[in-house]
Amino acid sequence: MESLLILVPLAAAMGSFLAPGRGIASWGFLTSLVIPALAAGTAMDVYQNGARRVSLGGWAEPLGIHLHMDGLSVIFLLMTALGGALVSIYSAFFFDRESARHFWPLWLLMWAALNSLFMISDIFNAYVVLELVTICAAALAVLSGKTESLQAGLRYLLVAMAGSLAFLMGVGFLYAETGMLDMFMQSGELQGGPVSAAAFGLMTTGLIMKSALLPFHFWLPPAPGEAPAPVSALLSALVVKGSFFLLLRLWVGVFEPAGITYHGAYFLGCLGVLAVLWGSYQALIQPRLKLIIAYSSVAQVGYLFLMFPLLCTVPEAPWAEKAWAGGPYQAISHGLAKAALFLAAGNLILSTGTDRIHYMKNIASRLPMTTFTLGLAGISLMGLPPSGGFVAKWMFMQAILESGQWWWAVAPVLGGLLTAGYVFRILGHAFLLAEKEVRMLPVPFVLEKIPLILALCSILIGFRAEEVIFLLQEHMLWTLELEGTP
Amino acid sequence: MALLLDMLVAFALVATAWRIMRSPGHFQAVVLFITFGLLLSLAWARLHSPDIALAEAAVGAGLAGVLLLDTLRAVAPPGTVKAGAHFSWLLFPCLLLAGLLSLSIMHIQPDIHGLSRAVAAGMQATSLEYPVTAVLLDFRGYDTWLELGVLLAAVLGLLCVRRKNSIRAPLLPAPAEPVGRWLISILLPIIILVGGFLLWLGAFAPGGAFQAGVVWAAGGVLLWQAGHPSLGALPGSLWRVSAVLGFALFWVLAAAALIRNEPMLTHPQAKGWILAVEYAAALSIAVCLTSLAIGGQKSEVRGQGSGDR
Amino acid sequence: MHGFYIYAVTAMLLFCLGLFGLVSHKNLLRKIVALNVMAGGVFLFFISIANLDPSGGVDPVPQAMVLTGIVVAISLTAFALCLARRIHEKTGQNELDTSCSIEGEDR
Amino acid sequence: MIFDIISIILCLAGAFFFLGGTVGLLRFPDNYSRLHALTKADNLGLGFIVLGLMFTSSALPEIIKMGLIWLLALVGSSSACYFIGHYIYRLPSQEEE
Repeated sequence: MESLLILVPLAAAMGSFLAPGRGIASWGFLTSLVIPALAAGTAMDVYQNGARRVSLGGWAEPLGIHLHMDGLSVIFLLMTALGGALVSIYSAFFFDRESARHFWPLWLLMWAALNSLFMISDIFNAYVVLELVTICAAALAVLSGKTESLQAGLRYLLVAMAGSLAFLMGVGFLYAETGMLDMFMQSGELQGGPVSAAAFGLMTTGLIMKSALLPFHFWLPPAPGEAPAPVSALLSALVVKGSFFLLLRLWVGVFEPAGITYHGAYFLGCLGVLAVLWGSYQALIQPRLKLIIAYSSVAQVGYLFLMFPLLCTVPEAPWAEKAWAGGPYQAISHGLAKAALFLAAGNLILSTGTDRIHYMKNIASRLPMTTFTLGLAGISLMGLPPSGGFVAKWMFMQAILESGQWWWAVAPVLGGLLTAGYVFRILGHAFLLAEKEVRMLPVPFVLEKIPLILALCSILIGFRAEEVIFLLQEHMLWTLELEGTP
Repeated sequence: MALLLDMLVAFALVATAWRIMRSPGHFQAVVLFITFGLLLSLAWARLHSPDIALAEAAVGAGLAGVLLLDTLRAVAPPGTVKAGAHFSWLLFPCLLLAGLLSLSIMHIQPDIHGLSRAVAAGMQATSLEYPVTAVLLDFRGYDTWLELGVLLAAVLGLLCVRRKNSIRAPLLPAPAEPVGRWLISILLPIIILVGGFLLWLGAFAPGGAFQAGVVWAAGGVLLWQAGHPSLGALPGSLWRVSAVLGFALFWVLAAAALIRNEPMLTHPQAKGWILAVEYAAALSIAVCLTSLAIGGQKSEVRGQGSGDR
Repeated sequence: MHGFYIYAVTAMLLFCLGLFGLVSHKNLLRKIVALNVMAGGVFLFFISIANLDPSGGVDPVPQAMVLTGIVVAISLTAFALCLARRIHEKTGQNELDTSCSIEGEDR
Repeated sequence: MIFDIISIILCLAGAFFFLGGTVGLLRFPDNYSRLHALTKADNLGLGFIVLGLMFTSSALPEIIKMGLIWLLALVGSSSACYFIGHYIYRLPSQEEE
């Protein structure tokens, strides 16, 4: 089952590369039918039987590479499957033939790489997979061929390459300290001395460069801001989460047991708060819808980093469970909402030819479904009940209050207000009456529906909180158990 | 004596790197980078890693050099370049970082066994006889598979940037000088032979798919430089198949294991299987690297230049 | 043993010099070259660790990792160069737009 | 024993020629003579070293391979020399670096 999550998109990628004819989109279409089923199957398996590992090539630890599935990976796999499938269906109707030829092989390769990343267990394999994601993402970002997108793509590529090299250097230090490459075996092997600290610093820096946390956020807004709508959705919703996922895995699984995360965790928390405030503020003043959405990603990624001070400062903290549930919840609801927003923005561009916010007047009556989508996704971003975003922020707030680190509450409270500000700014323009009639083209039916479904999903996952939290706790038990047996 | 040699190599590496960063001319920097690649392969040889020395000499100094020089010629005609370096003060934080990292190196325990014992144990069970090849193709075959994926993705990205559907490099005029033709007529057969030799060697000695692929790729670039249509002349479909072949065979290997209800990528330990994958991988690496080297060209034929630099 | 320290420290110096080149140059080609120097440093560190093996041999796993890393590095380099060249064709510049450049905000 | 001494002498001779070639590269006034120093002296130096190393080896395939390497280096450097010379010759004005 889990191997098929990698094999199917790879087969489709090769198929679309070898047979780039008229029916190229059917490769992606078929994949997007199969993958959610597979991801759901894997999720059910983990839900019922707990975490498990698969050895690739049949070589046991520590020699071979393994795939590792637990609650955390399943949550991210489900998000990728759902978001990826819906964006794929949208793309099947969106791209012209020439672009489709380039889009499908790259996206399908990236999909396989993302699935592989969320089941990662071997840290060098993580490097290779990250690079595969990077190169596909950079190539997708330049798909439109415009100068701005080329520059944005190259900027992303350079940052990501530097980040990967820092990460790889960290892999070297970890290998020198533990003599192993499997992160679940390394857990508890680190001595916490200077070698561990070097690995810790290098890997963290590398990964926050790739997940666009504040000082390294500069590549994020332009890259999705200039790309075609489905690509923006994929970059902002999925790619950024990949490196965040790896960072979370390493911190909680490897570095926290070594007791070297204390100061780093506060530092990352501060960066996260700054990212929330700065990203939201930037989103408030942008003149273009896509840039607003892209800057909002900087802010929403910032929330994720609140997890670290709550999880990695006090060992066995009673509030850790809530913080642990909040982060993935934030990741998944933001992923779906952001994909919905970018696709809706794409529809707007299809219809009016621009995404400048001043030209958006009166779209509420002309494109009601798109406006509704913007509103729904906005609700999830703001964190209003009963959306997924609300559950995430609720969990975070509870953990923050329990931990007594009240200062972190600045981010959800102020960030939520600022988010409300930019969401209402978008909607406000949408409901204004235009002085003179702007010509709008009709948007195809499917293209209007897909973002709506995504936005609905990001709201509806708020109702399935119990199962998600159960899955995530499953993971926590598993790490503890592994720590106990040296 | 050996220590002196190591220190000399190390010093040369650092000095070259420093000159690469600070030299005002781009051309100088690129040539120094090629030198840097050669020095690195000297370091690999000193560190008992002939495989990497081979690969580095071919890629770091060879292919990367060709790519960089070619790009330099396209973006900056000679004589127009001078680079001011900005932010020179950043050197101090960088050196500080180097110092910190070096300090933590001093704490690395020299008695940590890496995975070498695990590999030695695994060698009993695999059909390959040379450890590095066994790690690449068998124990950590998944890495190699995805590495072929990265290579393929780079080619796809290149096509995407160039808006092409297959590699159609512009035809260069054949070199007018007899020396060029003579050189190519000598080198090509040797390149094909050396590549094949390395591939065959990989099963039990330093060498293997990657080194062979790189050497063949060098041959492809040479052919193109000589004005031979080489890859561009391949029909699009054939080019696609050969670029994806290694990756596809790995996929077959992975999927076949699933059918037998074994973990992905498990394969019967018969030499035929793994060698087929290795040969296909060498071919794909050669085709992809050649495509990367010559496919970045603009579609129309360049004005002049006869392949001599 | 001494060999290990010599090459490992060299590796760190190369990594940091490459980093310096990456942030101090505006020219894209130079940035890409600097990234490759950084990669050389990382690979050198891996192989110096491989030579630490107490059994006296050389650990094959880091060697295999470096071989993989070299392919990945050249793929990314080739793609980055292609992008840089395309940007030059479109804008005539060898630098990224300075309004939001890497140097501008990388502190 | 005697082979070792021969080998050392040959390698030293090779090193001497390399040194000469490098000094020539640095000191000669114009491009052509620099090129001349670089290719001739260095090829000779390499030849001596290869010959010296041949004396230390007992396996025939190794000796043959070393000989082939020298031949290849000769082919490579002489063609490179030709190309560089050709390029300098076609440069519009003679410049001193």
